[in-house]
Amino acid sequence: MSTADPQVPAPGDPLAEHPLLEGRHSDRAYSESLLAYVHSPPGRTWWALLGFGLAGTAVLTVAIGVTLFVGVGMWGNNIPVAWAFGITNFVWWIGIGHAGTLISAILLLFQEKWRGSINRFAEAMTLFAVTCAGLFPLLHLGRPWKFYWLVPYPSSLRAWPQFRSPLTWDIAAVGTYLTVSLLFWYVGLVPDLATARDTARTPRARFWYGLASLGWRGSARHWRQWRTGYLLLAGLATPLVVSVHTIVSFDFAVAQLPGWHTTIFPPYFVAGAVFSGFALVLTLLIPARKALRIEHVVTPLHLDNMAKVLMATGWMVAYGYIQEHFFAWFSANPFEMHATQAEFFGPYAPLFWMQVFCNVGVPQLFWFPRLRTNVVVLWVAALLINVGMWTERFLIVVASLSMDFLPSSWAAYRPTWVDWSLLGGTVAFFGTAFLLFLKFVPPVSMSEMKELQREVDASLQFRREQGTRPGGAP
Amino acid sequence: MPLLTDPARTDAPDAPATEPVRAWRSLEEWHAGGPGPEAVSREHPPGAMLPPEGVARRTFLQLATASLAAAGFSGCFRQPPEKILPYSTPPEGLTPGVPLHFATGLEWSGRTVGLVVESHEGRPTKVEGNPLHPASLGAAGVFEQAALLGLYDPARAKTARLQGVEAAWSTVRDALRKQAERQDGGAGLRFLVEPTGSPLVQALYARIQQRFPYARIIPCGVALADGRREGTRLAYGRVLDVVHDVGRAVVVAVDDDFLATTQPGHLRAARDFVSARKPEAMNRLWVAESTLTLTGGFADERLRMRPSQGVALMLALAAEVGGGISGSTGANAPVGPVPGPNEGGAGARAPAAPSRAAPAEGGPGPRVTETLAAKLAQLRVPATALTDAQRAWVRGAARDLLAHRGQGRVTVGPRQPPLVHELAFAVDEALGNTPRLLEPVAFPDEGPEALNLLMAELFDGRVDTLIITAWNPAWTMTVDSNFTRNLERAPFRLYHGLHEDETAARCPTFVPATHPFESWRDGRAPDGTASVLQPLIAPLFPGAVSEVELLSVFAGLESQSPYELLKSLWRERSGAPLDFEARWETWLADGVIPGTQAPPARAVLDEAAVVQDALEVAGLASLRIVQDAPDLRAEARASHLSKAPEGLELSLVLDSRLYDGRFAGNAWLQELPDPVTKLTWDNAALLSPATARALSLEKGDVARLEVLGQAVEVPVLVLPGQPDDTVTLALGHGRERVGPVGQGVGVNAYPLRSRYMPWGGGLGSITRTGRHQALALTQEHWSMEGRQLALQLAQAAFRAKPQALQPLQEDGERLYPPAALLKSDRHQWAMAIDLHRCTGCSACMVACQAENNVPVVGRDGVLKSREMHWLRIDRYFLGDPDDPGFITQPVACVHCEAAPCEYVCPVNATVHSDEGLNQMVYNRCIGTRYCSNNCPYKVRRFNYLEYQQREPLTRLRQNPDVTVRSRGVMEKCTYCVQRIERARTVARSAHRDVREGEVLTACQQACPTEAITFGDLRAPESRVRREHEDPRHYKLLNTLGTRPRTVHLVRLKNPAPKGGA
Amino acid sequence: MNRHWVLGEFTSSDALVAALKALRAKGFMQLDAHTPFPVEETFEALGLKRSWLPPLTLAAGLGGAAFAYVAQWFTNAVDYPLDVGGRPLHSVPTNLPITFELGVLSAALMVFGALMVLFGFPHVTHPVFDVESFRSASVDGFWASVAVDAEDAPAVEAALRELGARQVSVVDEGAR
Amino acid sequence: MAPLFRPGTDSVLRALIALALGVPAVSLAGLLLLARNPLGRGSFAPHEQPLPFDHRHHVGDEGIPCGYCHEGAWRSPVAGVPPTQRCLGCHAQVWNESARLEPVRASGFDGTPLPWNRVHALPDYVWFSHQAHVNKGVGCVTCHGRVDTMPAVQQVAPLTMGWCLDCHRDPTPWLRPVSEVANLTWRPPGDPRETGRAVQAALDVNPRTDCNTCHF
Repeated sequence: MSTADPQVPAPGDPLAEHPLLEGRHSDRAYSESLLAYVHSPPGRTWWALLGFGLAGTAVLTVAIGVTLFVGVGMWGNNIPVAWAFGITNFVWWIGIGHAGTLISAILLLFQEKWRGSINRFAEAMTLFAVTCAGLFPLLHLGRPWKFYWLVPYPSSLRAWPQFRSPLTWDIAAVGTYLTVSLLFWYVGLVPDLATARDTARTPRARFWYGLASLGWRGSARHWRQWRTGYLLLAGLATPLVVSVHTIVSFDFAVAQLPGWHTTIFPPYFVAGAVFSGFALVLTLLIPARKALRIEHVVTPLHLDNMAKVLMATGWMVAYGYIQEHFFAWFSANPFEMHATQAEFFGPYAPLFWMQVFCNVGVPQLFWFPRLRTNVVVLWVAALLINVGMWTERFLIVVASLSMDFLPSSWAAYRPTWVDWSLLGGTVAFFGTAFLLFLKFVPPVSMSEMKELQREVDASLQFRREQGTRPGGAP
Repeated sequence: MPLLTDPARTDAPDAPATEPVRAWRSLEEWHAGGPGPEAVSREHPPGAMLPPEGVARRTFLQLATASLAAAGFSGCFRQPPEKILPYSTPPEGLTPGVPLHFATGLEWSGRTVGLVVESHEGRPTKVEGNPLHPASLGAAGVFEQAALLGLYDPARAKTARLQGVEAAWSTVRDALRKQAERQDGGAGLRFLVEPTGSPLVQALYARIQQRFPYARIIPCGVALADGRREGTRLAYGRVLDVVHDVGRAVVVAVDDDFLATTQPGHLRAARDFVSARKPEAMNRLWVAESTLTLTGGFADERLRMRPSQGVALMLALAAEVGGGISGSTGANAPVGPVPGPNEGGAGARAPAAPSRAAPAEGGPGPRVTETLAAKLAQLRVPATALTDAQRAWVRGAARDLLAHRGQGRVTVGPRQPPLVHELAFAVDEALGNTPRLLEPVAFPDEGPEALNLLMAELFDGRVDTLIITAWNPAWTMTVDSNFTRNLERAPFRLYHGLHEDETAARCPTFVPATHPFESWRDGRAPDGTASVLQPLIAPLFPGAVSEVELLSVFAGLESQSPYELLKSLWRERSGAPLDFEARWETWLADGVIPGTQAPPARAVLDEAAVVQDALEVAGLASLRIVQDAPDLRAEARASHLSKAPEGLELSLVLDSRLYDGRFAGNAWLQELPDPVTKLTWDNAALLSPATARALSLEKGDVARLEVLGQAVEVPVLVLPGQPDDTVTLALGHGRERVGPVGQGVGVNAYPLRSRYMPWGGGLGSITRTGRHQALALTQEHWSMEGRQLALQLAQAAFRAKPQALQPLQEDGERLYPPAALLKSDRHQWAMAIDLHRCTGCSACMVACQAENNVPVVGRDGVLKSREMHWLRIDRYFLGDPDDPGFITQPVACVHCEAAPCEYVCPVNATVHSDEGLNQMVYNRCIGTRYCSNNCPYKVRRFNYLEYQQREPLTRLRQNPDVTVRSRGVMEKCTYCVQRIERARTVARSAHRDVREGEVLTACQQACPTEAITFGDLRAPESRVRREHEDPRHYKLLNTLGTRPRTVHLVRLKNPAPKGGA
Repeated sequence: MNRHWVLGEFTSSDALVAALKALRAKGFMQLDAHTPFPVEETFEALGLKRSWLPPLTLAAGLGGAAFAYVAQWFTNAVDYPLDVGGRPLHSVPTNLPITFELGVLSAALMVFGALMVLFGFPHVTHPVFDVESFRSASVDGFWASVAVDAEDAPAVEAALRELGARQVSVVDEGAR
Repeated sequence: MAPLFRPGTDSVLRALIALALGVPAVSLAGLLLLARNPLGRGSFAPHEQPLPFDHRHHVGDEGIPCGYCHEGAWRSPVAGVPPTQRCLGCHAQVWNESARLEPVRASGFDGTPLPWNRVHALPDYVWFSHQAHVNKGVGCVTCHGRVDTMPAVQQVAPLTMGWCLDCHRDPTPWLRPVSEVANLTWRPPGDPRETGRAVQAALDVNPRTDCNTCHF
């Protein structure tokens, strides 16, 4: 073990100004610091927040009940605007999920070390977000109790689903996405659950973590298989995450509605998804790292990187906007052109400009390194981006529908209390789930932290030897 | 075949005819709580009454708490236990499952429209036109069709009252008998009735008059304030009927909306007019009107005028025409007052002295023409009375009329004062366009003045017994007649009505009326043709009594049933031939009694009087409009009662959907959009954009209208094409006692109506209340945004370049292999909608609603834009927003061959049939609504909530051939596939194929102008094929490559050549 | 004769790796290491062979994809062919998304299932858990384990001690 | 020290996992099977009727043809149930005293319908026309079974959409000459398909499988 002080960075150390890990910690220190919150009774704030969350979830259940028993007519939807809040929320939640998979899978493949501290948050977020998303396609059906007709099963009707419809693709995509995310998350979690088991202070905790960790004993044989399996899952999740939002975007791109019928949607949706996802990760991570006192593993470096991702994806989204409207004009298609014009100056114009501000304007803050690490700025910006991205989806769905080909059937859409309750309710449910996650699950992968520490030590060791060698770096 | 006989009695003459009564026992027993709902819900093919999935749904609701999936499964295995209730004795000629069609008819405002009603196991389910009837020619209007819903209206009155206490009809009848035994010759006996053309009822009146010489029978009803009626009296010396024969080369309509659903005989008028408007040889329509109407939308030259300008306009027209005629005789030396400098054409072409007339071919003898023309030519209109535009219009119209002597028609709306009509007749006579006059068909033929007398009598307590059979006078009477208060002074007042309405509330004695489809009667078409109106069903509420039954008590004929009375009446009318029974059967089956048209009236125009009246008015310094005056001499008296409207002017109209309010309880009509404003469930004060701007009022602002101390607060609707400074408001809304449907919907405009201004006049004031009210419009956006959707071309332009439509006719390129549909050996159903023939009357919408069990969604539903009409009529304005034209375009599912809705449905709930139908499978639909999103025509409708009414009574009406859709299911036009399949079953069972004309869609059938064509595109001779190949056809949104099976044909216009004559 | 596990805890991964190498040299074959995080060196030290997971996953993925495609083709083009908007009954592009998704799904399930089977999970009653101090194996202890017959246990203990194990303990499988 | 878990816990866990996976699978399969067999369909269950009308006697012994009572089948979508008067046509003479027939006489006299229980119930969103089938050579027995052997009529065919489709896709094995439609005991001479093809050609039978054939 190296005993040298890592705070004295060797020259040319890429991690110089923002270290990946703050301070040198022993393996046991990691276990204790990262499990501290799990093993200690929750504080007052936690309970308060949970209270809020549960209250919101109650509202959600009421709204769901009303939707199921009275009918989807309790929503504000109409003809022409047959899809509205429901699908907007669906797309928004699904998009948010994408950050998790991106961080945990893609960054893993790219060997980005900084993912280790945040991937568990992100993945948990993915799970809850996709769960929320999954609600809406079911609820928005006219006859939800017939949902199983979307699945090909040998029925006595001899009738099958119609696989040209993007909705059947959705089922497959979202289902797969949820399952794979869950497996990926759990596989990564097992070793840490073992740690939780072994550091548990009460027999009860020990028992449950014992069950959850399935008898993990850190055997080298297991580690070897585990690592392969984890990589494989990452490898599968990576194209999956791209495919999911692509398919979601097909819901619109495949239709011929002006404002939907465009080829830019798949990349534009994926970028937007990552964009909103990272925004939400930041929204949650910034308070969480303080509350959990884990700044030593979630360092300014992580915030800085995420801010950069935000800016990058923000630009991709901006490019999407430009493309969309440029081609509307370039196509010289009167319907497309009118749709664009309506977006700029029509009844929904204020929303449109707000969206442009949130999704294109705000990320430009992150040109300034100082702002990238300023938690307050970062947090507010992230919030704005979340709002902006929801607005974007709302505009795509509703604004396009409300003005299509025959002016005679144009009509506006007004959300009802049920619409709002479902949106707010899912947010509350998401929050509740996240609180429980913080309380019961190691928030950061300890095994990875330890491994990472070992690597950092090694690299410093190596560099120091270089530095001391005569004729080395000045 | 033998048909229904008097339902109330089983001892009716011909035995077999009594069967349906027994058939209906089950239903009556059901009313009595016997075994019933099953009786009606079974005994016909499946798909009738229970909602599809209804069971699955309820099961779901029970089990949902347990688990959604489980519930989904349960319910779909077993059908719930059901009963079959066969007839005890089968009605003759009825095979369960096969609908019967009965010829009958419906009378309102004294005129009858012949109808054919479809009946399933004794339940009338659909009203269609009677092709043999002159007033229908196979078409049925909105009122006739919607009347069916009124039959099954749960809010109908059920029990009789005698002096405030519930009583059986028999008790009331005894009381009436006592009344009838009076010895005073009926001095205090008065009947308040609606004018009727029914020979039977008229015979009963005569009989009553015989028994009670001093009794009086007084007509009542909004439509009585009819300038045309008075006009005939002034012009021809006695009241005559005028037949709207608008099938002429030139039609000049002054404030006359002859296509309006509210005009008796509009079905025939529409057919005549459109038939004379062949695209290759078009007639020309000149319309000057005081609000935007369907007729105005059809006009080639439309002019906005204030209601009060009718007189001036007609004077000018008369002068022009007169001048034209006598001018053409080459006379010179103008006589009479010299035209003022700023007087337009009226003076420009100087009138000629009476001289030898040029014999106008087809016209009457030279004498009339020449002298009359000369006299007319002397008429003058003060410069201030007309704008230049109006003068120009007058000149043009006159030129056109002169160019087509004997083939023109000048027609004036009933809301215009008598003088205008009088002059119109004169002009027509002068031009040789002999007006078609008949001896009055309806009785009593007195005008509103009779009412004034009755009011006086009531006030003096000279009336002891008042029998009211007219519809709801307490509602329709003008406020200043004090009817409601005077009514109280009649000790015995009986109201005979369908509902416990506002009048019933004021009449201690009440007798529930039978619905027209429940009772025997007869009636006469506008042209006098008589027909027997037979009942379709025994009274649903046993207490109900028909008008004939009621009157026969006073006529002392109650021993005979209406059926017997009717039959004996016609036996003697037809001279009691030996083969009477046979004839009778034929009349019943045909719905027409041949050879009963009224002969043309022998009437000669009283030129002197006409010209005298005209000069009097024209001579007056300022024009004053006096309506509802028996003669012009009354003008002086009237003039200070109604001030000549300067400033804002109020124009009251009959509602295109509720008429005078009698249909306010009818959900179909309440939800039917007004053809022009697209307003449902409400009425609104119509303002022109300019006026609205001036008053700083906007759509939905509630304004307060005041006239002579009376005020109503009503939301404003800005209507392009409305004349400036004119507020148009529909009567008939805001009913107070009408049952759940119409209760307090809209605003009651009757308070603004007075005896001397029955159709409005000067508007005291209009002020904003600051309140706002959302208006349930089915079409918010009025412009086509420059898109080529509803097309209208000038005839000349089209003739010059018929291939101009090419780009709208071809289908877009397609990546997929071409659909082999048209090559297949199956039928290929298709539709064509000719905008050139579509007047926008909306009969098709009601027909569709009735045929396909389309639910209503109520005012809130429309406000949420969730209306369910499968067939909608889009209305777009063209040109100058202040003075636009407008065009109506019926749009239903166009059954695209490459349907965008189909490939997005995840469960194959909407797919294509081998006959080119875009099929909608309700029971497969799970309600993703993706199909609607991807439908560029937005013709799909979604059951956002449980819209279907499930009361047993309303279920009776539903078409058993069409699935009743439940909540959460998408629906849309099916090309009436149930009719196709019916026809196919019959044809194929006879081992042949369906023939051209065997399948009529409901909309096609109802259309008065035959604007909708349906048939097999592959049949070489089919009309639909011809229209699909017509150079006027185009495919809506064809650039999207949807390949619609329904094509539209452009509307042509025939504007007058601009500039010189 | 039931088998025993001799467990020795080392303070660092390097020490553990060294010990494992030594033990192998001594000819103990049934070795294993228990570490709080994957330590590559131990893998070589134990001479572990290539994993079978990748080929399995590939097979599962392809299988799932094939099934998905065939199912779509059969249901829409063969079993109940319907004219849907004039589109071809069998069109490759529209079938791809589901094909791909199901491929991924089955592959992922295979990975998880295979791991569980290979690990023999759930297996919460493994004898090593009887050693209280073994709890450090998931925290900061680096353990070597040798499975031997009862009589060889003492020898192994000795070996571990001399290799510098912080503590050594023996578990008897049949103890419970 | 106390071991973390009692021995055997693993087995319990595995059993639980097996259940978690197995139960849904099995129950789904169960439902699919249920939908396919008489138990779920409610066929082969004799229906109680308001009076003991016995087809065995009327059709079997007396040899009354189907069309005598259910004449609607030939000219209407619904086969129909005979009006009471038709029962009385015979039963005014025979068994006119029988107590069992009291309801019939009652119905005949006061005109109240006899409340029969429906045996073959299709959902309301299905349009089925007897006329179309009977006139195209589909025998009564094909769907209703040997009614002449049933004391109380029961449903023998599954009446599922799949079952309908089977015949609509390939009707030949089920067709018979129109003359034999009402014949419950008729057997095709030789290969049913041969006969079927002949009938199909003669009557121009080509059933459709488009949704609108039955659903609208």
